[in-house]
Amino acid sequence: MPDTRSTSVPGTVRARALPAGPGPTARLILLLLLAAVLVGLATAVLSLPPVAPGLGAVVTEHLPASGVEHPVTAVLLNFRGYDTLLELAVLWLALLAVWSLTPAPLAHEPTANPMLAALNQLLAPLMILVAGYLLWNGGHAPGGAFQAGAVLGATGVLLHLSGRRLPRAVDGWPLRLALLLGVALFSLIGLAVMAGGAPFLTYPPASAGGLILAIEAAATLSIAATLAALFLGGRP
Amino acid sequence: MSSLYLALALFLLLTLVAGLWRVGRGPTAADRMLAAQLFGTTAVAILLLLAEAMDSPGLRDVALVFALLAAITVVAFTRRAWQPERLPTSEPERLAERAGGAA
Amino acid sequence: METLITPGNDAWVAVLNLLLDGLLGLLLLWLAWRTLASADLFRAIVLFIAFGLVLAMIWARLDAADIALAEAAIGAGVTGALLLAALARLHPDRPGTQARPRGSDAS
Amino acid sequence: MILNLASIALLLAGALFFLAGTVGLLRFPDVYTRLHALTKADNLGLGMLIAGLALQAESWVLLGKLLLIWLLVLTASAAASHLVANQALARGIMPWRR
Repeated sequence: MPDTRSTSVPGTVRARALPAGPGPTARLILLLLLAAVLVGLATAVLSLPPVAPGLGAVVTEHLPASGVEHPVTAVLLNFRGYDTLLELAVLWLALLAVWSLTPAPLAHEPTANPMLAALNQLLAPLMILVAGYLLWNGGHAPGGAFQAGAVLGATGVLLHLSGRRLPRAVDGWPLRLALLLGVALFSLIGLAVMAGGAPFLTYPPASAGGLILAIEAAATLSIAATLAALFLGGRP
Repeated sequence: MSSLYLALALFLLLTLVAGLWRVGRGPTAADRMLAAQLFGTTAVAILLLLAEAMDSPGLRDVALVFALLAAITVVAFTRRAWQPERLPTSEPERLAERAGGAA
Repeated sequence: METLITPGNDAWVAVLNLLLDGLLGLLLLWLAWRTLASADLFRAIVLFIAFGLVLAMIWARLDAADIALAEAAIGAGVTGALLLAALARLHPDRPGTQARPRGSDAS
Repeated sequence: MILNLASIALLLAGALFFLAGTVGLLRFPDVYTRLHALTKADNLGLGMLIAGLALQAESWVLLGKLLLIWLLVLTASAAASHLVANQALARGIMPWRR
């Protein structure tokens, strides 16, 4: 498609004049290197055994002990709980990085729009409902904390875009608490099971279902708060 | 029936590919954005067809999420990136904006 | 009924699956290339949004509904809006986008 | 059998409207006319497709979910086209005249 003349549009940054590209010899070498990588990748993929000896069988075998019925959730929240905990922490570090760069921009929202207000009234409750549905679904079908958190975070983005602002009382420590809740509850439960003699994050099978749901609910709130706060573009 | 669903999904994917031309062509930012919005609707249709063809009900939830969040990008676009206060700064931009009516 | 639309079901389904997956894969690569190569940032964002859509469909084709769901929610709801807002902040000449002067607000 | 044929007819008609929507996106002369491709053709196409799928639905829950998806897409594109048309007018893009 693209014509490179780029009739650039508002809201775009035009590239400065690019330096001249590589010469013909460099191009040829580049092409050969890329071809070598392609051949290497192709042989690697083609030499894979047709049925990969993955960990699927092990997961299925231990599924009853995990407290949930959906294998993906079992792996994410139980068998490989560490990974998910650290993922939550990574999201949180990203927000810290943004906050350390700049304070949030002053909120001069363009004029209020009645249509947007109506859209909000219709969509926001539905989005919260769907987030709850996805969270609940995680136990037995595709869904879970990240998906629910992203939908809930998108609700925050939509509300922010239509001019709703966090009340002054909430954007201090209550916001920080919401951001921390997921990691905090996850680690606390992980540590609490150690009191019973089990290793970190190894839930007793009898209560695993409830614990996972609690962790997921907290993580959903934290992920939503983090994503919405990232959208603010700075420390509130 | 399954092959009909797959054939329709393939057909819709082809219309999506054709729509990409508008993303490249513009001329205004809104044209590109509209094309993306249209892709969203097409993707919802494709996912619903695939859910039926592959007998995988989870894909309907993916379509539901797409449908639910479809408005947000356009709201962000009109409220942030495409505001009238900022006048087009260069000649080609002004031309493109005016030509939006006559191209 | 089945045979009315689909003579030789299995062969058809196999061909259609191959075409669908092949087209999706090529489309994803092409979109990735255009997104990275585009000098116009706004166009790159729109192409990236389309990339997210195609990626979600590919996860769907791989029967990974969980990841398709995450990609749909993040890609459609947050990333596009985030990139557009970031693009708007690259132009500090517009009212409403300046960063608050440091220290003006102690909260 | 009749249900099946009706479903197939609806699915095919839906696909046809999607094609019309894409042709509109490519061929219409300006932003305002291209909005029609987004709001009319594609939404009708999706509606027909969903009706076609709904005829095959096994449960009421599924039927409700399909209907909800359609209504959400309708809402989203109505809002989108209003916002875009409004902003385009505010920026001074003239509607196309022959």
